[in-house]
Amino acid sequence: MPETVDSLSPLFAWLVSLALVPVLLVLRKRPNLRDGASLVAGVVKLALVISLVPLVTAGKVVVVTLAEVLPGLPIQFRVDGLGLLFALVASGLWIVTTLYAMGYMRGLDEHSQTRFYSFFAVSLSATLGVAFAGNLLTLYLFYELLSLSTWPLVTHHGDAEGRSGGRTYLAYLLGSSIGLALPALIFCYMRSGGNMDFTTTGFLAGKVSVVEGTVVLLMFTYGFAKAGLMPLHSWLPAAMVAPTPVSALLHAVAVVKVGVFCVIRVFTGVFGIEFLRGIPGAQIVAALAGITIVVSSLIALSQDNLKRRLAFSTIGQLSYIIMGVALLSDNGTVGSIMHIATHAFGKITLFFCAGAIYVATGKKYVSQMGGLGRRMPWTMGAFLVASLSIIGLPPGGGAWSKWYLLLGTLDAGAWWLAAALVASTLLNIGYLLPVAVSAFFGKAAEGDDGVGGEAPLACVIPLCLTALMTLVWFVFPGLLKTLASLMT
Amino acid sequence: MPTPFQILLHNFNYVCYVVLLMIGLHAMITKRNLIKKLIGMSVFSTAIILFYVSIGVNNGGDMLAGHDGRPVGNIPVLEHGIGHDAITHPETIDPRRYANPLPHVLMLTAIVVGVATLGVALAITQRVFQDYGTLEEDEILAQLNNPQENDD
Amino acid sequence: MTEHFPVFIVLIPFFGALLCGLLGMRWPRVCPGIALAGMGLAVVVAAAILQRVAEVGEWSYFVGKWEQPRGIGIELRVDGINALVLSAVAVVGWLVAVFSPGRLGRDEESKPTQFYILFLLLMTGLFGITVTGDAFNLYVMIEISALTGYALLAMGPHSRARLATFNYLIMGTIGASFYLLGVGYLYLHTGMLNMAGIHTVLAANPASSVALVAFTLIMVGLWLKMALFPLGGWLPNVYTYGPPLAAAAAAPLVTKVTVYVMVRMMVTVFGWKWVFGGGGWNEAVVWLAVVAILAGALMALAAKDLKRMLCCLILSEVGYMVGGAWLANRWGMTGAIYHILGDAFMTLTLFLAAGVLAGRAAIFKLERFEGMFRRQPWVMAAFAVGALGMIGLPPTCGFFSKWFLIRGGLEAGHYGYVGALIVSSLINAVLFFRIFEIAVFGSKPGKHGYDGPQVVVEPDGVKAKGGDLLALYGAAAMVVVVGLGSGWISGVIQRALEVNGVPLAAPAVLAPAVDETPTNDH
Amino acid sequence: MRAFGLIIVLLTGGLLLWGVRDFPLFGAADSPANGGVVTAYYLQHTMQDARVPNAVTTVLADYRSYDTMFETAVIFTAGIAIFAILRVFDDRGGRRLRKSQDAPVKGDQYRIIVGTTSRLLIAPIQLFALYVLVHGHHSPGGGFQGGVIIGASFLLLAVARNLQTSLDRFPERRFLAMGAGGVLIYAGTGLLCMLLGRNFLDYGALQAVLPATGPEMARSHGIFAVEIGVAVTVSASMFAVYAMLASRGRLKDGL
Repeated sequence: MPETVDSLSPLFAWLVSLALVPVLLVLRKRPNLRDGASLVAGVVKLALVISLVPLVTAGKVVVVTLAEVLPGLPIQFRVDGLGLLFALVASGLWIVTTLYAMGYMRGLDEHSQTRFYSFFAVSLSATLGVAFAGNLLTLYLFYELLSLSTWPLVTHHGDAEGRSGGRTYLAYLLGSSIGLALPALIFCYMRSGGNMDFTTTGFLAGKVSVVEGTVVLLMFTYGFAKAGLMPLHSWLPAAMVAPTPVSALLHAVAVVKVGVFCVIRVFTGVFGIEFLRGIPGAQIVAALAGITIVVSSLIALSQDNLKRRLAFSTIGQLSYIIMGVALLSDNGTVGSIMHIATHAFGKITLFFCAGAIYVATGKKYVSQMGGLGRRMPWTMGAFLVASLSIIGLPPGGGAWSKWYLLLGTLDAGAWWLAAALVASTLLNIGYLLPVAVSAFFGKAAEGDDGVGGEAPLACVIPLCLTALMTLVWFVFPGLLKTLASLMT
Repeated sequence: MPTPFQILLHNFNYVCYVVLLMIGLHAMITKRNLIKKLIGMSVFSTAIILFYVSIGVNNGGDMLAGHDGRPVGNIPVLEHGIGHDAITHPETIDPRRYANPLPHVLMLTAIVVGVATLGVALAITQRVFQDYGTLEEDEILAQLNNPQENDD
Repeated sequence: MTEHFPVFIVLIPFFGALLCGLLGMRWPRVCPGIALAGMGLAVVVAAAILQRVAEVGEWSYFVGKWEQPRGIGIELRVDGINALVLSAVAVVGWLVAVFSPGRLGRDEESKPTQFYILFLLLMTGLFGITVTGDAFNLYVMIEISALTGYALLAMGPHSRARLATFNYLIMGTIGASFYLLGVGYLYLHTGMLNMAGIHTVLAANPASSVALVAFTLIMVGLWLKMALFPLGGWLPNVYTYGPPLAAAAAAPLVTKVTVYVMVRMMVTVFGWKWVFGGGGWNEAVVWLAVVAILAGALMALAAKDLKRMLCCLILSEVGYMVGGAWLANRWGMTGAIYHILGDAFMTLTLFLAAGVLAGRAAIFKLERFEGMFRRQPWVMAAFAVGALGMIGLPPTCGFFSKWFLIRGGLEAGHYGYVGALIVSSLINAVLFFRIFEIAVFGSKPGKHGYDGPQVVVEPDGVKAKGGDLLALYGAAAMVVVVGLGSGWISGVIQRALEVNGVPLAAPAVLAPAVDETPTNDH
Repeated sequence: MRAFGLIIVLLTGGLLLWGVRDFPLFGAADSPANGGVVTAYYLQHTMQDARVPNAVTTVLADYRSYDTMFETAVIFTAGIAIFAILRVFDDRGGRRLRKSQDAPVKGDQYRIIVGTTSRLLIAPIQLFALYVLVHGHHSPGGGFQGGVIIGASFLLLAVARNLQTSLDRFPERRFLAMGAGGVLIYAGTGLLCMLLGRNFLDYGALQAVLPATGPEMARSHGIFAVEIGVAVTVSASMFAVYAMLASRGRLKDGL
């Protein structure tokens, strides 16, 4: 058992964005000050999370208890490699997204921005809560909090389309979490005899029969529907009605990654890799993930609306991560954890570009985007770089994670999963590169009046930054690799 | 073992109480007039009082008369003659010679509660009559369903 | 002075009511003061009792010092279970007392003094029910709380309130009389009225049809008074058309305390072995509870106005508690008792919010929530906390009661009950998010960038004043506090249940009904 | 609806009759209720403990006095409840009769007979009521019965003459105060015992207050004080209920 260190910094990191909400409410009359406050909070949060890196990389686990609720089951934070990596990604991208949101919201003169930013901050603290969660109860608590705090963001526009999207969003997420995850959670509490802390070997290992293990594993995988495993995936395209900053951070980074993060926690922390080798559960999940990868990539190919195409691409990429863990091989686990980071940066750039195009030219559909590259060189350049990373070609950071995933499938001897991986990579090329290529070399689509140059600077800088980061991950994968390998 | 019929014959009080209870319950459930429901409620309460009191009846077992010749099973008030020695050594009093006082105390409460409930029910019935002009539940419901007087 | 606390807690509201009776006619303004001070003192005393019982485990107080032989006088017995219920009732009472001055003027026509006398007598009855250890005295206290309930609910301005209260009176009297009959049968069979006394005699010779009929009568009577689904037809009309203040006082307490009485009967009077020793017919009761849960949830879905929806949710919650209690294992019973506390505060929060929003109107259509987050943000925030409790989201007590109940259900292997709990939570989610959507975005879907309806001047639900907000936020805070304190609370309950011989899991084969574990008469 | 009611009634009736099968025989002296320890103690110790030969009064006001206190509270609640439901304060409707004059009522010709007999009867009735109240220790009687008879005497006056005449003698403010006052006497006695160091409603403690009385006689006097409280409340509430119901809450031109 890694020795634990007691320090309050995870608590402060979690509190920063919560404390931001009253500040935002006070400053609602002065937008500049309000947005400045968000940026400052983002920087402080990232700094606090980075301060944990030296501790965790030295193999220690940082623990802080919020509330002693049930005997042996407190609401407690235990920061380990996986949690820290996800926290770094989330808080890092929060700063970038806040910057981007300022540009986007002002560009479109959106309404009730204070409500938007405050719920944004609350959902970030919920995401951090899940990342740092020390036991299954705390994880479930912040998972539910995240569903609630993101609902107003999804229905931000308040029009009929926004509200129906919100309804589907809640129906899937609350329905699956209360319907599947809660009974499974209580079953674990019953079997585990009261202590549900995540241990490296899993607190349920050996305490549950083969059939029960498989059923509970499947209930958790589908209970945490944010992981977007088919058939519980259609809330994600429905949530695309939200403004782009929401789609960018939440549906490329925070919300979906929380779902996958919880699944990884269930695999590693609740059951433990060794125990799962004994039961067929992992193979079933891996198969489901494989199917999801291929099917979602095919659907993405046919989507004309850029955001919906990216949404289905996200569903596919998430299933990479699930499959990586379900392979139960070290390389697979490392690959999937690294993929969390690389995919986050890649996909958030693509969403930023989609938003920038919409702000600059009002175009939503790929067919209209011919010849945009000449008018929006930076945006489309970043789109190209990010696409490389998502596809997994060398200059992009995604290459490493896909490489380890591929190694993982070969280690586990699941050759048909390797085939699925390769096939979906080809499909990725199919639905991402044409967009960039037609933007630079294709002719302008008819009816395109050629109006509108680059998006506002506040939009372009963040997307270039994140595109740059995808290249950085390719050159210096060291940090990701160490954090990921802590878990094996 | 006495046959069930003999038991019923001997425990005739309890059979009466069940019959009375059922008459009251039937009236309360099926009668549509509010006052008839209340009459049913009174019969219901009276039946319970009959049951409790018949628990406390004590015919002194086989003793027809006490060892001093006086009748058994009478009202639970100690006669004057035995005042002093009842104080010094209470065990001389033979409880079988008196009725059981406890059910009577309990039924004093039940009667009071019955009166109180009946009073409140009659008050409510009077207000209902003032508002709807009728005591038949069907007519009241009819008035409610076509609301010429709204309730907001 | 502290050793008189068990009777002292009942006397505080009692003397308060009598003082209001004497002084109220001439100085009506003194009554709110008496009520507030009285209930505040009651909360302090209840907390002291809870604190001592948590250590000592059980506290008997003999009124009039008639201890030997047992059963002569009336014994007040406080153990882990009713100490908690006592504290919950006291806090809810205090919050309603805080809520009442501002709200009183319009609703109770022009008789504030009578309202306070009846309210304090209602609290006396509820404290009496919770504290008493004598079966017949329990009947008297049930009648006091019932009578005051009828009067409070019939006092309202709406004519339909009186018809609904009349039906409530009839059903309530049938219920109370069945309970009285049951106690009579028990007295006939055991010769005792004291609960512990009955228990010892019943444990000695359990197999008799008189005890079985007594149990059936008591259970049917209590189910009728707690409005378990098929018998609960009276509840929705009474609390919808009744005056909001009376509904806020009665709704969170009366049904919950009756559930406590059922638990007391099952655990202390008849004893766990007697109740669950026989065949599997406790399964049937849990299926009855499942029907109650689902029916309540569906009726709430169909309800068009707020208060009727909340009443149907009460029917559903009663199903939670009855189902939990009859799962025949300690986790289910812990969940049921914990839910009594949690649900009292959740229902109070929702009814207080409904009282403020609806004002005098009995019918508050859901469309009138239009833009309510903008008009009354503070009230809606408290309403949201209550709603999250009902849905059962983690920090609130609703989650933890479902936590214990589902665990009880899983251990008893009663998947129907677990399924019903989950389905009703989902339906609650739909119910309340439907309201949130209307409250934030307005009932008619606007165009893109629509920001909810403009601020509409309050029709007649008066803007929340100081007293209302304090009560509302007290209730909402208690919903979370009971949630976070669930560890300590469930500990107290488990110890109390252990002493009363409630096994952890349902014993597959029951030992023959020999005189079981030493009963707790010291 | 009728068939449904019939089914329920037959079902419950069958259950209860099936229960009668195991009842102890009617009037059996050795049944758990009659032959039990509790009953024997009551009958044997009523004189020793409280010097009251009437066992029912001792059980009512001493052994289970907590029960009876709340029973009195039930009557007080009934009075307040009916007041709250029915009482109407606005003076529209209902003319106020001249002060205690004989109103020209239909069937006036019988007035003389009814008026004089009622005037003759009321005083003895009230005197008898006090006897019943006081003699509760030695013969069936006590607070409830005495209180009801006093209430009935005022009802007789109201029926014989008109509500206004009895309201003049027993006005609203007084019977509301007496309703609460009676229960306060009862609970106050109990509180006094508590203040004197013994448990609530343990009249033995009253010996410290009463001159030259042992604990048993103190108990007897305690019982008597409690009975007075009950009589006060019962009479006030019974009359209040009648006055409210008869005049539809206006307390003016009643029955």
